[in-house]
Amino acid sequence: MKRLTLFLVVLLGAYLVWTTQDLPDWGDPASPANSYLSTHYIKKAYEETSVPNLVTAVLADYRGYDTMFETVVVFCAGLAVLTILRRTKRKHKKNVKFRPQREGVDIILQNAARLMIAPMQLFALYVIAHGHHSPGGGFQGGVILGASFILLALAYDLKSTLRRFKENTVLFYSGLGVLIYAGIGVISLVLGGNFLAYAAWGGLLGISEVEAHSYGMLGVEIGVAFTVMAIMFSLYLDLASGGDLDEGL
Amino acid sequence: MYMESLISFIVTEYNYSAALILIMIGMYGMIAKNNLLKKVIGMSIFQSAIILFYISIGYKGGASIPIIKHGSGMADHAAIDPTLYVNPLPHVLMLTAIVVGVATLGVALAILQKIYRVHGTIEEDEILESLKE
Amino acid sequence: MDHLPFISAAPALAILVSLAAVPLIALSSKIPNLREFWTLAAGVVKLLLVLSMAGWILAGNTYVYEIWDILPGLSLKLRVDGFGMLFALVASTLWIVTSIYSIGYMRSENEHAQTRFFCFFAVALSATIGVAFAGNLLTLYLFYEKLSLSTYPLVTHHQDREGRGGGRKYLTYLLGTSIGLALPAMLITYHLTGSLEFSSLGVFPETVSKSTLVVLLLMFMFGFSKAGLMPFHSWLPGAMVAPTPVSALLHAVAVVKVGVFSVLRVLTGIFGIDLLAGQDLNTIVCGVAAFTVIVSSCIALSQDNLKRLLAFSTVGQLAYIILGAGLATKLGVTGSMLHISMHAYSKITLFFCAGAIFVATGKKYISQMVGIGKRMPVTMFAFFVGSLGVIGLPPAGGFISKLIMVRGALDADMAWVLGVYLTSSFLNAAYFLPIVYRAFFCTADESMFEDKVSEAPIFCWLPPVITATISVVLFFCPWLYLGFANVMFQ
Amino acid sequence: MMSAQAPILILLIPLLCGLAITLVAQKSKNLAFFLILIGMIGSFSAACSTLIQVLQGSAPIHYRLGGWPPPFGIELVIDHLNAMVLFIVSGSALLTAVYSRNTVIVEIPDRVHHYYTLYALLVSGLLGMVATGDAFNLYVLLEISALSSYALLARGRGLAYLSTFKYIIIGTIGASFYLLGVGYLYIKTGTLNMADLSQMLASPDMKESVSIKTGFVLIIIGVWVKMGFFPLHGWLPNCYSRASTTTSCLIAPLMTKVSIYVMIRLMFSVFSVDYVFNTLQFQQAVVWMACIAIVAGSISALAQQDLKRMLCYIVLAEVGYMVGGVWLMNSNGFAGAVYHIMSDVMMTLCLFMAVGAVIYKTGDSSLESMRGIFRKMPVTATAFLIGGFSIIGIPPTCGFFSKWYLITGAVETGQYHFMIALLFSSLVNAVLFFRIIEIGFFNRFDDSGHGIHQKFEFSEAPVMMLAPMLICAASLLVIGLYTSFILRNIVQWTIPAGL
Amino acid sequence: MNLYGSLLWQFDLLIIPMVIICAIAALTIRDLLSATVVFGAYSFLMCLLWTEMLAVDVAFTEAAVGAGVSTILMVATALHIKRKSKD
Repeated sequence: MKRLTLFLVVLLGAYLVWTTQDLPDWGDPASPANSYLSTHYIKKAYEETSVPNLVTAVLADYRGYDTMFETVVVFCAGLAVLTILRRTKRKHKKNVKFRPQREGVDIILQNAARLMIAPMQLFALYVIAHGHHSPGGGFQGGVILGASFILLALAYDLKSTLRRFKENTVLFYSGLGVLIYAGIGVISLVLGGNFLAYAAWGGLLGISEVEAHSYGMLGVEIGVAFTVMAIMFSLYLDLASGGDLDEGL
Repeated sequence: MYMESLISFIVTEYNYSAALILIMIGMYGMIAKNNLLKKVIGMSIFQSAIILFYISIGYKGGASIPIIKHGSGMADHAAIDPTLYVNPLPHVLMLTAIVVGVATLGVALAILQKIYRVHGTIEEDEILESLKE
Repeated sequence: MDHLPFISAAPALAILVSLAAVPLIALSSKIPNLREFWTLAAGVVKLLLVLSMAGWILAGNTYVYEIWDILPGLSLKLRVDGFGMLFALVASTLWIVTSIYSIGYMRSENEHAQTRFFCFFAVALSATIGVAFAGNLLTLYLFYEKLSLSTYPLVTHHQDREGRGGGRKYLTYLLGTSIGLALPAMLITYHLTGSLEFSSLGVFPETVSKSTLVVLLLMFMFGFSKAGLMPFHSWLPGAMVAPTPVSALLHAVAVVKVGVFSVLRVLTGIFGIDLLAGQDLNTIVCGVAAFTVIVSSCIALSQDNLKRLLAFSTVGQLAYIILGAGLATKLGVTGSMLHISMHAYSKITLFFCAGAIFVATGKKYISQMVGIGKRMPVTMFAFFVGSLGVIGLPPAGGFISKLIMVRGALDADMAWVLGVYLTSSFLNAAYFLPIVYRAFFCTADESMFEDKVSEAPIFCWLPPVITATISVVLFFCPWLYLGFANVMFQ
Repeated sequence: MMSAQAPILILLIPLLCGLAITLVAQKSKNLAFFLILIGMIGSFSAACSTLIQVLQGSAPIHYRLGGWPPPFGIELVIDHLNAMVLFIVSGSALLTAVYSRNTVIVEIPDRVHHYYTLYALLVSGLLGMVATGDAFNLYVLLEISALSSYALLARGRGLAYLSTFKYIIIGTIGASFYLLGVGYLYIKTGTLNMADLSQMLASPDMKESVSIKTGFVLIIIGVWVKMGFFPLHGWLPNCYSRASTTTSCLIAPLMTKVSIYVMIRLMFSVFSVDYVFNTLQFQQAVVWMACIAIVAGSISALAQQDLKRMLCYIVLAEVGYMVGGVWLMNSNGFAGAVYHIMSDVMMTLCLFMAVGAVIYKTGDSSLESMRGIFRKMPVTATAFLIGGFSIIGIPPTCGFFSKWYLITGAVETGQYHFMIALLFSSLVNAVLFFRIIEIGFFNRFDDSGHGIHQKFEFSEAPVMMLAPMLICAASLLVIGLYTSFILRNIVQWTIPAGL
Repeated sequence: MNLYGSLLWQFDLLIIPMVIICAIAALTIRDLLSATVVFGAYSFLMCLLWTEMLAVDVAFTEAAVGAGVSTILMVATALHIKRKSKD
């Protein structure tokens, strides 16, 4: 079976590698992929949205619909893990044989974590807010935020972390993030534009349409950050404790 | 002559080939590995290899990162030379793909833990053995 | 036909009447008398509706009604012509008679689930009339399938192991052949001709090769396996597990005649008799039918169970009808149409009698019926008349139709078919007459019945008397049915 | 104004309702049910409005998301084909939502609100897949529906986790193949918009390109994995048959049919008839594969002792019908396949609902659980019967007419093996369903072979389960009777030029 | 021969074999915890590769998600189950 799979995979791989000769040269600026849509984005995006980070502009505006569903994917994964793994009754506890044991309290680790968490969160906020001008944005910032809570849970323990950031609050934030994103879209719809057409916000906020794009993107990035932060933490919660939120790693 | 074209092929397309080789490694892991966690690792390799493929599409020789230089000295609405910046579109697409990847990974791991709890093992053959009894 | 078709909803109403009776029957399940009143009322209304169209049909008109535009270029359509009228009239008169009979039978046997029985009975009848009035092959197929399904609960009415086996066989044969053979044949025909309308000239263009025609012909003949052509006949004896009224109506009239009717429709309306004769396809039809006639009659000779004997006799008579149509002459086809009605009246009489005997004595086997004629003279006399009709002896209507078919065979210069006809009639006589003989003429000690055995309830013996009378009347004045058959060739 | 926004509302309303369930309905199961109902009704009415708009106008509806013009932004394109699929998907999701009232509380008592959120996300993912006009956006929505279906399927019966894990692995391979294929297209054309792609791909040198061909094959294989087309079907029966009742009602009819839609969309809206059938030479091979799928699916269904597994194998055979119909390369086969999408959603839904009701009442899904069903649960039995007739293809249920067109298509192109496969499957289905009907109709026998007419308790499923089931059953007849209307007004417009 | 090689294509040639080696190692190491850690290294190398191809946003995300959170999730799972794998 394994041999056969190997053979087939090698065969398929060889064929696919062979087909690459038909592809444009790597790094060719004139290749179709690099010239058609891409040129338009590079030339126009800054002008149309006043966001210099082209990735953010395309991500949150031109293809903002994709990104909304990307956030929904994250949200969905969090709920999925919760639905699959989360237990409230602890009747199965005996079955968990290889439960990691926490031995004592590591003071160095805890203090280091305490020192690091605040700068981490600050940096995360910077990443979210400065995503228009530098690499970063809602996803990256959200993941870092989530990671800061994970760090807290790793250094201390799950229960004390949960006291600060309750499971229901986590879920609330995850839903809220998507709701912010979709809500911005719905409001632009109510304001007479199409779904996610930030330009419609211009009149409401008293700014030009181009600026409205920029603000709209900031709004949705914040929404993304909420969801990603909450879900990253929630994934850790469930997977690390095996679903009973009793004890982490 | 033949050799030269081969070398040219390798040099110009090696990045795509690397991505495709990684895809095949990942796929082999997903199909042939017996341990379910190994399958999951194979799945992640598979997905990030596809991301590599896309990122390779977007690369442009001699260009810079896709953030428009602006502010002092640069006129806001001066014509922007597209050759100066790499293609942002594949990056956008792949941000989505990364997120999809981690989402799938999370769900797969959750189910894996559940399987372990029910069957006491994550070796596929042992699970199938235990089902026969 | 010179006359324009007459557009009217009457045929659709005739189909709907018995369907409309279904909820009424179901709702009055607690009051048996009311329930049976609905059944009878629907039957009478249906008969009146059918009769109301008779005059126009005899004058050479047709009724056309498009029910529903179901596929682009192909609609559900009703069309009443002479042949359809003939069959509808037979079915609707016999429904009333059978309803009376089944009331008597079901009550005296104290059967369970009588409401279900009468409901599906009504559905089956509406499907039968639907087949009779179908205006194209698609409509015919639709009602044909409806009939197969609605009779399943009737065949398996007893819900016992025997019923399950019989029902299984019944559906396997009927659905298997209709989906596996008739449906693709219909689709290929549609593909070749672009039409499924019946036309006396046939629908196939001359470009279609003979081998294709032969394959299609066989697919149609065996596909409508309700006609019971061998080797697709064995569902019929199997389905005799049903209560007798079901066997009587369905296996003398509705189900099997629907099969024969469908085959005849295809032969005359899709292929057209000119094509059959011209391309020499009629030899194939006749060959298959003749084989079935002879073999089934021989099997019938060896049967002891009266209902199974009647079943094999039915198989033979059905093939007989198809044989007539296979002659592809005007007389042959007329005779076979006529024989549908003649055989229906005779055969239903026989089934009614078998049921009456069962009700009165509980006997199923011929060997146990010695001397029964003295105890149940009325029933057995009706049986005698019925068997005369099947054999084709005067004074029963069967004589007339057989006579016309024989003349058709002479017309077609197919002398061997004549031989088949005569042989078959002899065989029919050979298995029917001994029963009658032994029922009446036996010594007192041979008689297997004691004095207290008497006639079955009136609901059971009156219907066979009525149908036997009709059978005799048809011998003297077959003009109505003959008129319907003749209209087809004007 | 609202009608102009209807295309986005179709999937936005379920999405928002799903979120609302997570946010406000943590405690109340009734509120969660109420919200999901609102979401599905909203989605369905938006789909109706879109369908009416499409039927009235002749041109497809384009909806620009974010207001960006098409190749740069994402757009929703709604023509006759996906208006019909949207209508049927949102309609059946609504019916299933009503149906789920009783089952979810029994089967997933602890996570009702999460279940409903995932339900809403799945539905909006499916609807989004159907509505979108962008190749990459399709991938994202594919993953949403996949992820939520993983979670829904995992909360099933028995070994659901194991089969769901397999589904994750196989499903990811499928989705990744699709993504890779889109990558191949993007690298050669530089665009992701479907309409734009099809213009680019029409040029002659694209037709000869090896990488475009590879891209096409990868995409098609990816979609085939998702629909469980032979020989990539191994995961489907285990996964769907072990799912909980509501989940299988939702996923089994919709997932495969939406994948079929995606296949049609990609084959004819991104690539062209000429490219798929003339440049590539797979047509014969795919029809043969469809035949094998039909035959293998039917025979495997015959071997099953579990009702749900049996239905799953029937679903596999039906996938073969539709793939074969599309690949027959003529307009009748195509029309049959498109019509069958509609009818098959309704008939599988009807059957799964009926079986779900039996499981709900008896707790058992073996064939024997149907014993005495005609007396115990006459309404359920009737719905099951109609669904079964439709699968067999008995007129006037819609199954007959789709078969009619598929067979006509097969006859016209002379591919008689496909006709024989279809007829064979009809016959096997007839055996399957009459075997069950027999079990349901006959009682236990006593020693002499007579039926024991014991008094059954009249124990029908709750109204909330019966009503959607009956609507489904009725719709089978209605769709069947309105075949002509549907073909003239919808299906006829979907037939791609040149077929 | 037209070379559009990247700024640091020698660097590229160095990382790609390492990525492939890491991928194979992650699949073949029998200790699951080690395998997940090697997989984390794979993600990180991948992230380097993307940075070098100027996909900064993607690399940033991969560094946080792939090398960070994914690895933690895998380690968490690996600790919950039997660590030894048969292949």
